[in-house]
Formats: sequence, structure tokens, C-alpha cells
Amino acid sequence: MSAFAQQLIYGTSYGMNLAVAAAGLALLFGVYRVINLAHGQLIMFGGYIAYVVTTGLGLHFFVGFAAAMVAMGVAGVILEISVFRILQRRPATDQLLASLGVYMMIGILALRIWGDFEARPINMPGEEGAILLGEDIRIDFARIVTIAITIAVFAVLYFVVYRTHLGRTMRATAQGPETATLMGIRKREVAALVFFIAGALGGAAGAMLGGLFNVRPDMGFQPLLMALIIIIFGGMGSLIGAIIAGLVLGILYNLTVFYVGSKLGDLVPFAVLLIILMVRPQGLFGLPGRRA
Amino acid sequence: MRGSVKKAFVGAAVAAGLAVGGSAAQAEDVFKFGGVFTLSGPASFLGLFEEAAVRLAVEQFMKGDCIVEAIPAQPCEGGGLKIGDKKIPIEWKAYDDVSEDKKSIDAVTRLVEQDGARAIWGPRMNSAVLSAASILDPQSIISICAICSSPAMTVGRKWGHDITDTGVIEKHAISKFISESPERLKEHGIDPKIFEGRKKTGFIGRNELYTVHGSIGWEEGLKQWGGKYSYSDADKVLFPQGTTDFAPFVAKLAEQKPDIVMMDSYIVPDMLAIMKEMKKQGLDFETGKIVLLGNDVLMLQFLVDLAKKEGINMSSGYVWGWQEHNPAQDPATLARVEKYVKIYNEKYGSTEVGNSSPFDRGAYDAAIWFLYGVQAAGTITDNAAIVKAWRSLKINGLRGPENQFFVRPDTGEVTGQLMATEYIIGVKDDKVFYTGINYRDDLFFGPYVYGDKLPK
Amino acid sequence: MDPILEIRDLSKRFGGVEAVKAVSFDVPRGSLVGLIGPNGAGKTTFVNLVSKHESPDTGSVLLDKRPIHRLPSFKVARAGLARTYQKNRLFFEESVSENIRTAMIWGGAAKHQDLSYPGLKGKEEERTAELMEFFALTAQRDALPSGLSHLHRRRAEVAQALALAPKLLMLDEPFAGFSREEAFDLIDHLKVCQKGGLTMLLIDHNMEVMLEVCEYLFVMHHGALLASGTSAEVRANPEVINVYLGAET
Amino acid sequence: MIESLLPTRSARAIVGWSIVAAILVLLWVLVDNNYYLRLLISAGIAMIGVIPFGLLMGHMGYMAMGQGGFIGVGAYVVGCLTVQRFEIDIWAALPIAIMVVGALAYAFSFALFRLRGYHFSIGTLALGQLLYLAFDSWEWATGGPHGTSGIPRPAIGEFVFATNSRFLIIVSVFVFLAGFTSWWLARGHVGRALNAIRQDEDLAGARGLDVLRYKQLIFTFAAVWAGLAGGLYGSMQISIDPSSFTIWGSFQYVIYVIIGGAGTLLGPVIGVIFITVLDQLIADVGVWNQMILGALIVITVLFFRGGLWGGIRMLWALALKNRSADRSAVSTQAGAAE
Repeated sequence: MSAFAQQLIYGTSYGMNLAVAAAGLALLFGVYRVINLAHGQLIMFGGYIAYVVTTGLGLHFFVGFAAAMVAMGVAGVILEISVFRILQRRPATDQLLASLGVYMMIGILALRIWGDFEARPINMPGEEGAILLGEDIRIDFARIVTIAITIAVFAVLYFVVYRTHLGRTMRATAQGPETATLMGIRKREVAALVFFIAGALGGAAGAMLGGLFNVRPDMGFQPLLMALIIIIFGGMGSLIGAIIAGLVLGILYNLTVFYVGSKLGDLVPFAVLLIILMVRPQGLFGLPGRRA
Repeated sequence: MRGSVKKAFVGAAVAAGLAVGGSAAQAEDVFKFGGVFTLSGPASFLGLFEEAAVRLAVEQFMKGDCIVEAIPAQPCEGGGLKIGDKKIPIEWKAYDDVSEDKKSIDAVTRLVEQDGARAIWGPRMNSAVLSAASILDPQSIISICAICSSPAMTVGRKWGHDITDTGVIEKHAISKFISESPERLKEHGIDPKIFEGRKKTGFIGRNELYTVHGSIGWEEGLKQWGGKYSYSDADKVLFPQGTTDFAPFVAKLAEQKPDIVMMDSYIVPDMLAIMKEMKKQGLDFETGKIVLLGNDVLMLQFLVDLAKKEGINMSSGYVWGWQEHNPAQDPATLARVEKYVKIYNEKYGSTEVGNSSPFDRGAYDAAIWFLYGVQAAGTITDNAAIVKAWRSLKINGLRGPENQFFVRPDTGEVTGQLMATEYIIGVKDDKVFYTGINYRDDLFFGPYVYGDKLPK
Repeated sequence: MDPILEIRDLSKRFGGVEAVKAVSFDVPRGSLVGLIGPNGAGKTTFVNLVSKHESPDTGSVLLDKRPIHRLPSFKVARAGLARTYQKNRLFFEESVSENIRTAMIWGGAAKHQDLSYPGLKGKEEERTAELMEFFALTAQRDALPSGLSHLHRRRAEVAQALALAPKLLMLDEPFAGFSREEAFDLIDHLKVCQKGGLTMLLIDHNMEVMLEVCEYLFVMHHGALLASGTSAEVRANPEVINVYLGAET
Repeated sequence: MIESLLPTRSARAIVGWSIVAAILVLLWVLVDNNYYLRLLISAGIAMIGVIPFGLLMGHMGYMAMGQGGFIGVGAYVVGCLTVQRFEIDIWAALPIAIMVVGALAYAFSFALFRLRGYHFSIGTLALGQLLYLAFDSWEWATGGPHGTSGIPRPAIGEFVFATNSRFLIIVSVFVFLAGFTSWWLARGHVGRALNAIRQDEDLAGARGLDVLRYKQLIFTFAAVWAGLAGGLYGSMQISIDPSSFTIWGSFQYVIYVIIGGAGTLLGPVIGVIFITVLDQLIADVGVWNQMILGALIVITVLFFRGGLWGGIRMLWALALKNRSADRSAVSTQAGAAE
């Protein structure tokens, strides 16, 4: 029983990480119906930025965290200007493939700069300590920190989306180009801002994942795969959906590894996804009646 | 007629793009040597330094600047391979397989058919090795790998050469070490209490063939040396490539309540993450709750330093692994290694290849050894003669003296598998040290090392 | 009365919203009836339920005594129930004539012997030509939908729906974006079809035209059927005036 | 009118796809270099899988991202039947593999086609990943991480297609069949249905088209050919392991179709040729080769609408226009001179 509780705790922390990794993707998908595969590499590169600032320059973790967010936000804007703006009226497949090309390029770039033989650790606050519940349930401070960061990130995101002018314009854009035009929204500025926020969320996820363990060139792949599932699973562009789907996936992943088989971590999440999609094609929190 | 049509056609239509490599030409005056390495993708760190080391060996052979000299009578003079009275230049060509089987075989075929290579370094992934064998063996092309752990490289093959120990052999050595008598341990200054009363062993590694073999070798070895420890291959914990959170995997390992853990990974970031998580989850090798065992990468000084920075103390006396030799024991070897490391680091240290490690040294040794083998055979066209000459040649390389190929005890046949000495080492005061315990002949057994048939 | 369409207790719920609440009514054969209601009354959802673009939660739909609420949408279409859409929908890469022909191929040949409106008899080419002539689209036969005016696009859409040779045609907001003249032009065409035996259910929120055109009207409000009757009855119904006319005028 | 054209059109298709296959065979006559032959074989095998996939993705507009799984099932069924567990002739194993893949795809199609757009893509991605896990875990049938080795080349009587040049004949025949059956489906009835589904499937349903049946048909059709391509891939490689059938294998098909030109039959063929040639060209670049591949993918998508085939057709149309413009210019001058 305590092993089960322990897995729930690990799963929660992992799920929170995945939720942040998915949040940027979900935002882009919600507002522009764009799936940016390169987001996985923004997560990875964000991790490296945090590493350079934190371990390389010896600054505090949160400075590295902020640097990763800003740098990846800028990277997101560059992507928007150089790729997605040109492709905005093209089929979804074109956007997907172009972002796959970018994925490959960023991957090689990181590999050639940092290599993949050495570990790149990031020092995170609270790495050593833990809260012990009973005899054998422990909650690491580092995991508490990541959960806290996640909640803070989502709180800010919620505020931005639902309480600010920018959020209103974003939601209007999501309603469709006509609504946006009606409201007199200047598309380019909004697009740049949305891509900035999405990229920054990727950077945040990278810094957090890197902080828990360390940074490596292939660290963006698994979160990307899980994030793709989360945005569908959680419903289109729904923030609360992303958190809940992230938690469900994270916990399922951990329980599968622990109880079913270590090689089969993906098995249950993917199978559950397939089943859920069959029953509720619009996802857990998708708007009913609206078809993708 | 047909030839000219063909040339015109190939030149114009398909090959316009393809024929960049040039055509297979006169095999008589150049020794063509090719390689397939993983230079990008998930396993690229293995390919980058291996390719760099082999390239360095070829360059030095051409310049007459070899660090390792295998045959005093035929020194490395420069200008190429000394065959009879002639000097035959060596041409080195390497391709990237991007971690894909299909591209590996594309590259092997290209090297053989297009570039006219007579010997090929790599590939290293299992199914690629098997596929490559079906292309190379019928044409008697020598294939070599210095960091393959796949038995497919040598088992049942006339032309395959694996110039490293495999994951299986490593596990045999370590399992033998922990099964040693208290007297033998004491003799080498190791407190036998470290292993006293320990029974259950656990196994964790990345989900790939190397680890799968390693687990089988671990089970085999523990049984072979008296069965004091319990382990079943079914209990191995394998995490997928690209894992970012190791908690559930370490938890699964901890659930087995092991006294000893074999961490069979060579991916430094993974290893550090696992060690960190093991400490957190009570699999503590710092206090001696468990004994941590690992392979050669675990016993790299730079890893011990990195771990220390991360707050992991490996010098508790409960962490053991092995390395291939101890240069400090032998001044001649030490001098060679120092010279080599200087040259290598100057050439590659600032690039993505990185600084020298025992692995590129192994690849460098192997390459020099092979080139001497060709020279000793006195031919560049007769591969049977080359293999025969090479396999009977011993080398005093960077990995220590008297490296040689393994001779099957039952048939007396010389195989393509390197017979290296396994030196057990540990960590003391944040420095790796050699225990003085080493193994050689008695390690080799079982189908994974010299069996005639690969296990299914 | 001989009903061609019988709707019983049709309901649909989306999350917490009950979009259609236990709607029941009959459509008499050969009639031209209207379904009106303010925006958001659930009219389009109702059409989607009948044409099986959405599955109803409860309730049944009988077309010519035959239950169709369990059939997939294409079988509903083949059973003789065609519909058009609020937002103009045609195959945007096909020419007008191809769009019409397509529906003929999939809908099966004209098999309703009792019907006799344009485009029912003859081979595919003849039927297509007749329909295009009827809707004055002959000049646009090779044009793509994107190259048509709104009026022509709407006509092409109705022609495409008629190419199925339906017994019942549901038109979802057919007059949206039309001037009064254009609307009555379309109605004239539809009345020709009605004489040929076609039953029609018009869905619109444009009260003025609907009250003028339809023989009988159903009023929907908040997903439920509020009232029904002839134009005069509906016009005089205080509830309808309250929720609908009051809001508009 | 169109009916009267059919014989010529089908003749044209037979001729067209024969030419594609014949080029492969012709190259066999002319090329005796095993390296080129291998590239031709692997390009041919890719075409076998990707031309029918083009119908699903390009014509019907459903981007499946799990094709790698079906390729793997085809390869592993052949591997299991011929060497791993049984010793059945590969000619018997290939049809069985096709049937297994077909049945699997058909069974999953009921569930997957409750999804559309990106949801469908990600659903298929999940399916591909599940199949990959099966390859890695079901050691009895697949050999797990060891893989399956020793998959034979086909033979007819005494004539073994063991050499590359002979194997290419078989591959060419299947390329022809894949191309021809795809063309056969893409024309007339089914093609009209596929195009309609891509444009507006709700409308197609409302106009009497059995949308689900056509979607299932094409999905199964594409999977069956992917399975056959997998079986031939196993036979070409001789040994296979799970790493060949990851999500990247699925992406590869998507890349072929989009780079070549979605919605056309020849587009995927051009995509395969382009990527094959490009792979060899950049092999000499060394460690930055994947960077170049990524950049070229981005550039092609950004600046060639409709992929390379679209680009070629655009340039062709432009050239024709220029020529007629030149001609009309000449005739005007001539007229002026008169």
C-alpha cells in the first residue's frame, strides 16, 4: 500500500512536469490549431540554457529558470516568424513536417554544442531534503519544488488567459479568424506573443526536468510524445484538461512501470488514450459538439 | 558497348546525385579502409570518439608517427603500409548511420561496392551487424568493431572481429569478483565484510541489447561461481531510452530489496540520475546498505568527479567496477598513454568528440593492431592471409601488454574475439584505484562468447 | 393526416446543456412546414439529430413509417431525407455539375415513383442538366463553388440535395444573406418541387418570410417545442410573441 | 464521356506504372553495382508502402502517424513464420503477413475512425507505439531486442532471388502492383469518394456516401501494402529488430508524401527518390548531415507548395506559358510585319 502511495507521489510529480511540457503545445493548438513538434526540442534546449546559467555561470536556479523561459520564448517567436507565419494558410501536415525539420535541426545543434557523453546537472533548490510520511513514503523537496513551480506557472497562465486583454484576444483568435477580425485584433502581435508564451513554457519544462535529474540531448522526445497525448486527452487547448491529463498520464506511467513491467511504461498510457479517444473523441475536457 | 551505355546511363540518370563517392578503382595500390559509425542520433557519443580514434591511427600510420609499435621488426615508417618493398597508402572513409539499421547497411554496401573497402569498421547495432555479416562474409571482407557488445560480431563468423570485451564478459568478471573467497579479497586489501551476508542482487539498465546480454551474463556468472547470490534474468529493470524521471524504475529495483545492485549502463547522464535516485530511495551505497557494481564507465575518473559535484560519494568502499588495464603498473604503457592522450586531446578535445577516455584508446589500439596485421600478412588483397596474420599477432598497446585474440579451449581455434584482462577497480578518496585482482582465461564460457549458434 | 416524418421525444444533451428537449411533432406528406426560433434555440442541433450528423440521446425519428434514428447519416440520406446547411457547403474542388452528379451517384438512382419534381427522370447527365436548368445554373456548370455568387452557391446546394431524389428536404437557414426577392425566388422553385410531391421542412429565424411562406409552423425555444400552428395562430400566440417577436420588434 | 475515356486512361496508367517499374528493372540490366541496386531496392520497397499511403494521407486527408507499426507487423510476421518459430516458405509467409496486417488494421479502423484530424493522427501514433512495444516485448514471436535474423529471400523453383539484382525484379513487380492498384482505386468511384471525404466528409455522408466504409477500405489498403513492404524489408535486411519500426519510420512515410507532393500518386514516388538521393549526397558531409536534411525539409515545405511534384508541375506550367507567350509574341510580330 505504501509502495502504491509512493508511486502516486512520483507519478504526480512526473505528471506535473508533463503538464508544463504540454501547456505550451496545448496553447498553440488551442489558439492556432498548430502542432509544433519542435516544442520537444525547445524543452531540451531550455534545459541546456538553464544548465549554462545555473551550473556554468554559478547563478541561482531560478535565474536559470527565468533565462530558459526567456530564451525559449524568443526561440518561439523566431519560429513563428520564420516558419509558422509562412505556413499559416497551408494544410496542417505542412506545419507538422516543417516543425519536424526544425526538430531535427535543433537536436543536431545541441548535440554538436554539448555532446551527449557527459552529464549536465542543474542544481535545484531542495535537492537533498525530503518529507517522510510514515516509514517508507517520502516526498523529495525537489519534487515539491517542481510541483510548486507547476502550480505557479499554471496560475500565471490562467490569469493571462482569462483575466487579461491579451488572454481575451487569444481566446477570440481561438474562436476563429472571423471573430478575431471582428474584434479588430492585430494578428501578428498576438501570434508573436502566443508563440513567446508557448516557447517560454517549453523552456520552463526543460529547466524543471533538467533540475530533477540532468540535461541530455534526447530529453525532449518523451515529454513531446506525452504532451501530444495530453493535449488530445485533455481536450483542445484546455488548461485544466492539460493538468489533469498530465497527472493521469504521469501516474499511469509510474504505476505501469512499477506493477506491470519496466519496459512497458508507455503501454498503459497509450492504451488508455486509445480507449478514451474511442469513447470521448473530443477528449476529457474538450468542448462537446465541436469537432476537430 | 554495354559498359559505355551503362556508364552514360548511370552517370546521367540515377547516379547524378549518388556517385559522389567515386567509383571502385584499382585495389592494388591503395588500401581502402571504411567505417560505419553513429555520429548523430541517440548513440552518437559512441561513434564520434571511435571514428576519431581510428582516423587518428590511420593518419599516424601514414605519417610514421605511431604511438604503439606492435612489430619491432617492421616499424611504423610512414607513407603507408609496408608490403614487401612497396609503401601502400591507406585511404579512410567513414559514414554516419544516424542510428538506423537501414542506413547502416546502405553505408556498408556503399563502402564495399562503391568505395572498394577491404575492411570495414562497424556497424555496432545488433541487427545491423547481422545484416552486414550477410553482405561482408560472402565477399570475405574483414569487419571490425571496438565497442560492440554484440556477440553477432564474432560468433560463427570467419571475418568478424570484436576488439573489446562484451557486456557478457564484463558481468562474468564482476560476478566472479563478488564470489571470491574472503582470503583472496583480504590479500588485495579489500574488507571481505563488504560482501558478507549479501544474497540478493538487482539489475538496472537501459532497454537495449547490451543490457539484455549483460543481464544474461550476470545470471550465468553468478551461477557459475558457486551460486552464492540469487538473481533471475526476469527481474532486470530496464528503462526506455530518453527516460527523464527515474523514480519508478529505481522504485521497482528497490522493491526487490537487493543487497547488491548491478547498474549496467554506459550513459553517463543516466548513471548519475540513477545513483542520485538510488540514494534517495534507500538503495544507499554510501552507507553500505547496498553494494553498487558497474561496468568500465562507472570507473571513469571523470564520472567519479562529476558524481562528487552532484553530492554523490562513490568512495565509500561499496562501489566496484572494472577497467581494462592499469597504465600506472607498467611504465612503458604509461608513457604511451600519456603521449597518446596529449595528441588526442589537442586534436579533438575542443570539438564535440571530447577528451580521451579508455574507449577511444581501445579503438586506437585496435586500429593500429589491425594495420600491423595487414603489414604482417604482406598483402592487401588476400583477406584470408590478413586475418591469419592479424589473429596470431600480439600487441603491447595502450590497453596494456600482450593483447591477443581468444583461443577456443575445445577446438584450439583462434577466434575474432579479443581476450582482454579484466581489472577489478574501486574508488577510494574520490580516486579510482586498481585492486590488483584481475581475470583472464577463466572468464570465457557460454554460448555468448564462443557458441556456434546465436541464442534466439 | 398522413405524416411523412414522425419525431418522438428527441433529446440531446451536451455536457450540462440540454440542446434539444423531448421534441415531438409530425410533418404531413407533401407539406411545406417551418421550424422557427431565436438564435440558440437548438434548431440546427435538431436538424443534425434528424439527419444523423449527431446521435440523439433518446427519441425516435420515422421517415415514411420507417425508423431512421439508428441509421448512419448516409443511409438516412439514401432513405430519402436530404438536408442543406446553414453555412454553405459544397465540395469546393468540384465543379457545380460534378457536385450535383456526385449526390446522384451516392444517393442511388431515382426510385421514388410517386415523385415528379425536376431532376428525377432519365440518365445522370439528363438529370444533372435538368436540375441545373431548373435552378438557372447552366452557365455555371464548370465553375468551382468559390467562383459562384452567394445566390448561385445556395441554389447549387439545393440542387445537390435534390439530386438525391429525396422525399423530404430539410433546409437549414436557406434565406440567410438573401434579399426578399432572392428568398422568394428560391421559394418559387421549391414550390414547384412541392407540387412534384416533395415535402419540405424549412428552418430559419427569419419570421417574416417564414410566416408568409409556410403552411404550418413549429416554434422552438431553449431546445423545446414552444408552440405550433398556422401562421395566424403562431402570430397570435402570446408565448411566441414574448420570447421571439418581442425580442425582434 | 468520361466512361468512353476509361480504356485509354487505364492503358495510360498501366503504361505509366509499368514505366516506373521498368525503370527499376532497366536499372537492374544496366547497373551491376550492388550499392546502387540496394538503394534501388530500398527505394522500391519504400514506394510499395508509400504510394498506397499517399491515398490515405494525400487523397483522403487522414495523416496516419503509425505506419511504422504496420511495416513492423509485416516484417515480423514474415520473420516469425520463416525463421523465428516456423519454417514456412516466404511466398506463403508474405500473404499471411498481409492478411494479419489487414485484419489488424481493419479491426483498429473501427476505433480510429471515430477520430478526425490531429486526433486521428495521434490515435494512430499511439497505435504505432503500442505495436512497437509489442515487437520489443513479445520475445516468442519477435525475438525481443535480439530481433529476428536469417529472413530468406524468395525463390521460384530453382530460381532464387537472393542476389540484389534478382530481388529488384520482385520489388519492381510489387511497385507496379502498388502503383496500379492505387491508381485503380484513385480513379472513378473510390477516388471521387476519397476526394469528397477530404473536402467535407459530413457533406459526403449527407449526400449518401458510406464514408466509414471508404475510410476503412483505404486505411486497410494502405496498411496491407505497408505490411508487404515490411515483409520485403525484412527479406532485404535479412535481420530485423524493433529499432527499425519506431515512430521515425512512421514519420519517414509522412516526409515522403509531403516532400513529394500530397494528393498525387506520383508525388510519393518523387519524395522517395528525392530523399534516397539526398541521404546519399549528405552522407559525405559528416556529422552535420542531419542538420542539412532538417533544413532541406523545412525549405521544401516552406517554398514548394504541393511538394516537389507540385513544384515541378508549376515550373512546367510556367515554361509552357512562357513558350506560348513567346509564340504569341512571335506571331504578333509576324502579324505586324505583314
